[in-house]
Amino acid sequence: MKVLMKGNEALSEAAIRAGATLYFGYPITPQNEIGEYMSRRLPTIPGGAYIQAETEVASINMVYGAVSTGRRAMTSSSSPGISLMMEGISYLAGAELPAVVVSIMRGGPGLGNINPEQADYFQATKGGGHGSYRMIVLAPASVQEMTDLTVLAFDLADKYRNPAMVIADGNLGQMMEPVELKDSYPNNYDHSDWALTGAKGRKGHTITSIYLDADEMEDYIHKLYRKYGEIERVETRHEEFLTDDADVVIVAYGIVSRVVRSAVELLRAEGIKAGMVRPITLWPYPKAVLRKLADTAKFFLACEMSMGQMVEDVQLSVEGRRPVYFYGRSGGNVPTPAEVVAAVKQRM
Amino acid sequence: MKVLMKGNEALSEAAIRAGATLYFGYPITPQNEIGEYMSRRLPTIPGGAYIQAETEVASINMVYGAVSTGRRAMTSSSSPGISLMMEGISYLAGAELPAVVVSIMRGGPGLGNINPEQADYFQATKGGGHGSYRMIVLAPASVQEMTDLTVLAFDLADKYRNPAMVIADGNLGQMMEPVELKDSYPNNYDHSDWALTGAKGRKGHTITSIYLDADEMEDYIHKLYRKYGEIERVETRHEEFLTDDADVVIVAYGIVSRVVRSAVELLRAEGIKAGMVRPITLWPYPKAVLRKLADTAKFFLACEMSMGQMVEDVQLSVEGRRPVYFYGRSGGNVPTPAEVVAAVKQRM
Amino acid sequence: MQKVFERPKSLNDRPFHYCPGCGHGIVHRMIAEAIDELGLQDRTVFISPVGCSVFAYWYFETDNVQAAHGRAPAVGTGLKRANPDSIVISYQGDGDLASSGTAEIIHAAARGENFTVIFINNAIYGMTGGQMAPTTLVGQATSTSPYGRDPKFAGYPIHISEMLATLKAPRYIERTSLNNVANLSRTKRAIKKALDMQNKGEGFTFVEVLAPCPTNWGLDPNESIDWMESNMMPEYPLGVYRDVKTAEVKS
Amino acid sequence: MQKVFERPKSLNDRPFHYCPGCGHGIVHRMIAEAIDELGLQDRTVFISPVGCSVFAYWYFETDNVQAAHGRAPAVGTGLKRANPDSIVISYQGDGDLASSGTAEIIHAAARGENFTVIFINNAIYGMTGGQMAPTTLVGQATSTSPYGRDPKFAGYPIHISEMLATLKAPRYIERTSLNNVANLSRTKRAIKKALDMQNKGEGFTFVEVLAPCPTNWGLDPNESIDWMESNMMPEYPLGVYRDVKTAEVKS
Amino acid sequence: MTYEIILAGFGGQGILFLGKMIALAGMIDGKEVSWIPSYGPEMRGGTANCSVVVSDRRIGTPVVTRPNVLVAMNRPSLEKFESTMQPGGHLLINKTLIEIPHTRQDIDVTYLEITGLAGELGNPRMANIVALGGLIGRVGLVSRDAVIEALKKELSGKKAALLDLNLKALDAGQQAALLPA
Amino acid sequence: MTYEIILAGFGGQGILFLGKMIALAGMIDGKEVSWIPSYGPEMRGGTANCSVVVSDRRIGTPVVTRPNVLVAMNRPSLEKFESTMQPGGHLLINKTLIEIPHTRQDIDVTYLEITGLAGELGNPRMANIVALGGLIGRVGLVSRDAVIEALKKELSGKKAALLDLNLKALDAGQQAALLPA
Amino acid sequence: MPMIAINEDRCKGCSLCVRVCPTHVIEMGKHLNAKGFYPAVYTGGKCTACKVCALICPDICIEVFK
Amino acid sequence: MPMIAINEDRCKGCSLCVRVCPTHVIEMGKHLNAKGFYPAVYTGGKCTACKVCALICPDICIEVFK
Ligand SMILES: Cc1ncc(C[n+]2csc(CCOP(=O)(O)OP(=O)(O)O)c2C)c(N)n1
Ligand SMILES: Cc1ncc(C[n+]2csc(CCOP(=O)(O)OP(=O)(O)O)c2C)c(N)n1
Ligand code: SF4
Ligand code: SF4
Ligand code: SF4
Ligand code: SF4
Ligand code: SF4
Ligand code: SF4
Ligand SMILES: [Mg+2]
Ligand SMILES: [Mg+2]
Repeated sequence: MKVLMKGNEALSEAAIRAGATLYFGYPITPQNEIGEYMSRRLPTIPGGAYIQAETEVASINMVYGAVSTGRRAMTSSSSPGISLMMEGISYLAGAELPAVVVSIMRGGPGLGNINPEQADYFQATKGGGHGSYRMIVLAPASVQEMTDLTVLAFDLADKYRNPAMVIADGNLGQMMEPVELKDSYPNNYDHSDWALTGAKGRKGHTITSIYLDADEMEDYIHKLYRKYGEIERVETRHEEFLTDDADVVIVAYGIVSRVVRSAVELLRAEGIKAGMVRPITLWPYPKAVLRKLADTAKFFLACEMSMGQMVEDVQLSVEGRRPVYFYGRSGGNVPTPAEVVAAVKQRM
Repeated sequence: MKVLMKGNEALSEAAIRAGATLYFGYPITPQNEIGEYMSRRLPTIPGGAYIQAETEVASINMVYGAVSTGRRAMTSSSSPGISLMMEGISYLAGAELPAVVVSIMRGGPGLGNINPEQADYFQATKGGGHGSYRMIVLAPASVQEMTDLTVLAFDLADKYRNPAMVIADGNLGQMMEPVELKDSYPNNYDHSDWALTGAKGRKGHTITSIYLDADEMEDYIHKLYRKYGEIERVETRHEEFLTDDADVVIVAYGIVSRVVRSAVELLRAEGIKAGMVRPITLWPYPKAVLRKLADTAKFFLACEMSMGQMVEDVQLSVEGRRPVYFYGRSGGNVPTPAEVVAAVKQRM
Repeated sequence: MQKVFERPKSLNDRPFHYCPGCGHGIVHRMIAEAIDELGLQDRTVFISPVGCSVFAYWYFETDNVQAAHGRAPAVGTGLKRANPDSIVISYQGDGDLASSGTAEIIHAAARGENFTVIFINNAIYGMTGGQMAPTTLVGQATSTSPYGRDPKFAGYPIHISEMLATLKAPRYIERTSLNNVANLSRTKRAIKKALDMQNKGEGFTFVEVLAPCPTNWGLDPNESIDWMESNMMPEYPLGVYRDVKTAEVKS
Repeated sequence: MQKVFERPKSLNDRPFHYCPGCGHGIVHRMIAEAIDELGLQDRTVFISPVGCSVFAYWYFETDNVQAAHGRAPAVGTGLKRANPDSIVISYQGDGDLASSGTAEIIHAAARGENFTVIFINNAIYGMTGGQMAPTTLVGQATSTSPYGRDPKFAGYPIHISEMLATLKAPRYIERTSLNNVANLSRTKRAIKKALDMQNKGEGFTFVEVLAPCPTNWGLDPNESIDWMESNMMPEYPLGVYRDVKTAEVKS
Repeated sequence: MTYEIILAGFGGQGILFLGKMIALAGMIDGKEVSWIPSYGPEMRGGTANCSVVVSDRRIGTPVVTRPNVLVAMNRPSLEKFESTMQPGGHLLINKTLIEIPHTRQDIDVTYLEITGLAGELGNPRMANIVALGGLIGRVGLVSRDAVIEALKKELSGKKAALLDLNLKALDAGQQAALLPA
Repeated sequence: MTYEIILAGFGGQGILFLGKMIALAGMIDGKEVSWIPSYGPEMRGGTANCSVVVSDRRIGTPVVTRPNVLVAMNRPSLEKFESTMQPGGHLLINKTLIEIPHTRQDIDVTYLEITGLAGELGNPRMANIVALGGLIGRVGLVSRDAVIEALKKELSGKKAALLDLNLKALDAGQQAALLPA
Repeated sequence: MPMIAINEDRCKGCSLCVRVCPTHVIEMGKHLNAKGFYPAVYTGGKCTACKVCALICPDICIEVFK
Repeated sequence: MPMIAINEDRCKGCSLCVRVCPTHVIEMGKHLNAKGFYPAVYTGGKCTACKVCALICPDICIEVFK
């Protein structure tokens, strides 16, 4: 049965139904509904806990501790708060811990504003934290996906023992749409070979990210990168819309993809063969799809609510075989279908 | 007159002679000599202060305050500590403040180790912090450059009212080489139209990074990006070595560029026309140079002490016109000339 | 006829953006009066925090800087070390100071930074819509303690003035309230004294002000004052927690 | 003939990597003994901090986790909330706990997290080569206070036990020292008591141990004990700063 | 058909609830719907508005910038949003609190004593439901049945006692809107 | 010619200072030089080593992985680094503290009572300078004059009193190295 | 004669001045101001210029005269 | 007869056991151990098995017997 829910709340409920009954976070707009929802629900669930952390630095490290036990746990924040988690995210990746971080992006840099933006793409996908590591990044485009991809984030995190992020702009967090939730989502990952549950009848487990020796560290990093390679092969997700015969491929994720879909329809109505690729995983990025479309498309347009971040991944995918253009809005402005249409026509 | 100095100490002395007599930082290997040097020197200089901050989060915000007065100030750290500065760096960019951050990279992710790596490239150049912003990033390759580029970092920071980072691996911080220092470096930037010196005989100045209104914020971001465009046009720096006739262009920065230089010589001795491009500014990146060399070179090899980060900028520069390969070492291992030679030959 | 009370000149004429009955406006005015009375306007750098008072810089006719959430004391350290002649005021809420900026306030106090912190304790996160703060009372319902603050999950309120008083460097620490005329006067006196001490180079000065947030308490301004008196003031005893001259400490 | 003192079984046989005369080894052994005596080995999760004891997990035959610098109390919060049956020990140095992790320790204590913190106060940053810590004494020379800690730049030492004792939730706070036999015994007793209280669900327990770092003090191990007695112990009074049962607090 | 709706007024006038009821009713009608508040910094300023889209087709952005339905519950709302309306759109004005006239000639305007009618029902806080009645009476963007179902859903449990009053308010609004202005 | 040198021993044997003196002397000789300590985690373990490069040409990496000059001041150092040496390289062994023999046949080896000679001079902490004498006596990688100038530079001010003893240690090492083994 | 002047346009109707005035010469108005609040009004009379209304007014709406 | 056994290979020569032994039956050795330290040695005799040497030994080198 569909219910009408806010993105932030639907996401929270989905996390709970996926077994994430431990939440650690610090308030920040536009994602406060997540913490508020959790603070209402979790104290009523056996074993559940909502802990309001003292800072975002503490939040992510509480998650580090909680998921070390093998249980599901999450945190959420928005841009400045996510920046404060960069050390912790690097530690999670370095210690191979399956945590889920929800990022509801707002305007930046600095204090910026609380309007929606998509300007934390680089931070999420390239390594806002230190060291060579990768985080799985999922980008919902509807309230329904706020729930589905959150559940998927927990599953992928558990499957690969890797942090996963659900990233959305403030609109997706704040808006209501009809959404269908399952009563519960399976959570059958066996963590008994590494989780910290007390060394009863077994040798102690250790969770760490230090490797003093250069060769040992290098081997470990290579092991991580084999895992990342596997994730790239198996877990890349995207959606295509009218790309089969497209001369113009517009690439957009999250809320912008919805605008672009409207724009594609308008362009088609005018006889312009436009199509859209929507990356669902921002890392791993659907490079192969774009590369293939470069065989037939005349040009690409990356459309973002930033000054141009994902456009680099489009360029890296297309490898110079077709022009890649960029159209973006910032500060909380959402591109309109008409703007996108104009941006396409201007490049024709 | 040349003196033999450690990279970390030479950099510190250069900063002082460039007028940066305010240092705020927190200990972390392999850059402790910077704080230690500053703690010896600054208390003896009028108006100088060494403040050991409680955390790296505090360090960067102390710098934020200090440079708000128009004076020169700096902080330094290494990978996990730099991660903790991401929010602050985004604020510095958002408030257009001329701060210098020194990053002496070590092994990651997580606690990693204290060996040299170059795996914080993405974080420095793409936006480890939130929002659309850019930081000037300078990469020395010798102790001499640890001083010269530090002075340059202060100048560029002042000229553009933008944070600038000097980024080096642990080797460059720890090694001694002969270095020539000037007695002092000019520091003639006029900040009187914005600096916080007390509103005597003028209206108050305000330093902030909030713009509530979407359009206002967007205008402001566009203003920042016009500045960034100017920096890209005017301040991109690189060094070339035997690229004129090069079939193989190896791209490397920092300590690795020295290894690659040796490798190029070995390759030339074997009759292979190799050359090197060394980006000195990592942002802005010397894209045009690489793009031009793609006219003549057969392929490119990015060589880094990471799992492949700068290689993306090489790819973005070359735009698919030639193959771009990658050779990297991690965990504290430094590639040897022989390895680089082998890596080149393997791709021929 | 003579005007015996008017707007201080360190405040411009812009109307405050605060809710009706909010404590921020009252304290802003007092700070401005103290600046005026001590003649500090053209040396003052005012630090706006992240919180409802993030835009305090809209009002103060001084130099202004906006600091990241919780970091005002670090920013103040930088400002003051770079320009010891300036008068630095770090204005912070309880989320900003007692949660996000715990390390920064404690270490600035421990170092004895020569600036003044005005701490607006309204037992809640105003700006973000009424979440629990470290100073929220046990049993107090907020948007993240909907069943009332439960010590099992959220522990007990932190007493910042008492905590800072365990440090040696601070010179002056007082907790006051905005609930009645006597305490309003005490608050004003405390702020002025703190700024005066800073001006004389005494060191770290700190004034905690218990203040109402009618909007997020879900009360009207009048009820808020009552609630403050019957709930906040018993938990947070008013008074001077430190008052020493540098000379006394040195000896 | 009977062995009356031997290696506790919660420690494996690996030799410690610490310098001669370092306090970490002594306290590791005591913790292991307490774990053994209370029968907690197979429920214990030991948190290694960033500091010389970053590799404490090399030794403890329990579950282990290594936490980011200063974040052990946050990690401990996550561990314990996720698994309330576990026994969580957050082992931290003074740089880790009193500087980097100021906010984390204070808020874990304020929430009354039911775990035990062992705080090794050696008044210096051991691992990174002897920089000044928040607990460094006035006048003490370190690699970042080469002229001796000067209150003008670096303020005064922070007294963590006293500071945490301003909070309501902590159940047990004691400061001990490793300087002589009586204090060694007291330290051991305190650690055991803290773990026992945790096991009984009492809440937050905290043992601060004054410990020598001969290497970075530039003294031999013997001189270090003397220095501890004549300099550290006067600054940091030993004793129990809190000892209440939950029942007492509730009433 | 796609209704792109902006509902605007003071904080406390129940604007967000009004929006949610429209969206919920649209959902019950089998339409695609979205709702989003303006969660901006106006919070402290005491104004509130939200965007609702009700459509037969997949919805692009939920943020309405050019509404074809506008409910102005107070004067600042009218001043702020009237000019952004699509030609041919519907504007519902709370005549009780807005003393100035509309200015656009290319739209369909309904003046309703929204707050007044709510006051007559004994509870000025019912204004939002009166407005909802007005909307279905005049614009018909969602069905009356669906609205009633939506109200029943939301006003359950402790709030069930309020249902009757809400239905009365709905009727009052709907009937008033059907009268010639 | 490029000397790629590893100096290794216990902490406290003055290894880093020895390296610095070689680099400084090389600089005075007009050579390209670099010095880098192994700043790794061994810190707590009590071992210390550093890499020094003295060359006629621009120096690539300062980290020496295949030395052509090795000074082993204690047994663990010999065991750790001997195998990494380039064929034809020079190995200087502190015979006083190392009771095992070298194993490589393709290198040039000098056994010297480094700590012993320093002890004879009344200060075992002079071992590093004895080793430096040994190096210039046997390998000649930097000039004696340059070394003396370097020592004078470093041992100025309060440390000037130590210069004499250092020069004696240098001589002792140099002469001993010139004797047939 | 002592008196106060209330800037009604700026008043947010919090009524704190009414709460504290010892002589009860302020009351809440019955008309909305431009901001949508019912502003305080000075009823005249026994004002003593004690200033406490001004001291508590969060929006600095009150000037006091003597 | 009470006595102690010192694991000399593990001893780091810190001498803290010597400092605390009330009966002075431990002294520092004159030979280096494999780690390069001069280890403590039990001189035999009046040990009372009071255990304080073991309590302070940072490297758990001492076992006590009774
Ligand atoms: C790093 C970071 N975390 C969180 C926020 C969101 N935030 C803004 S204001 C605030 C709390 C404000 O509460 P308080 O300091 O008590 O001030 P008040 O509004 O009550 O005056 C928070 C958590 C932020 N802007 N930055
Ligand atoms: C974020 C971060 N900052 C700094 C460091 C560097 N660091 C490692 S250990 C340490 C201090 C250790 O001192 P203390 O906690 O007193 O432990 P001790 O070594 O004295 O036992 C520091 C600053 C780090 N690893 N991570
Ligand atoms: S929310 Fe509270 S603190 Fe913020 S302006 Fe309103 S009353 Fe004041
Ligand atoms: S440096 Fe100090 S704290 Fe670290 S192991 Fe050595 S003595 Fe112990
Ligand atoms: S000045 Fe005093 S008497 Fe006059 S109105 Fe104000 S509070 Fe009342
Ligand atoms: S105190 Fe000020 S704002 Fe409040 S009612 Fe009185 S005049 Fe109006
Ligand atoms: S047990 Fe007691 S008496 Fe025996 S050696 Fe140890 S300290 Fe001395
Ligand atoms: S206390 Fe232990 S390590 Fe120290 S000298 Fe005695 S036996 Fe050796
Ligand atoms: Mg508050
Ligand atoms: Mg320490």
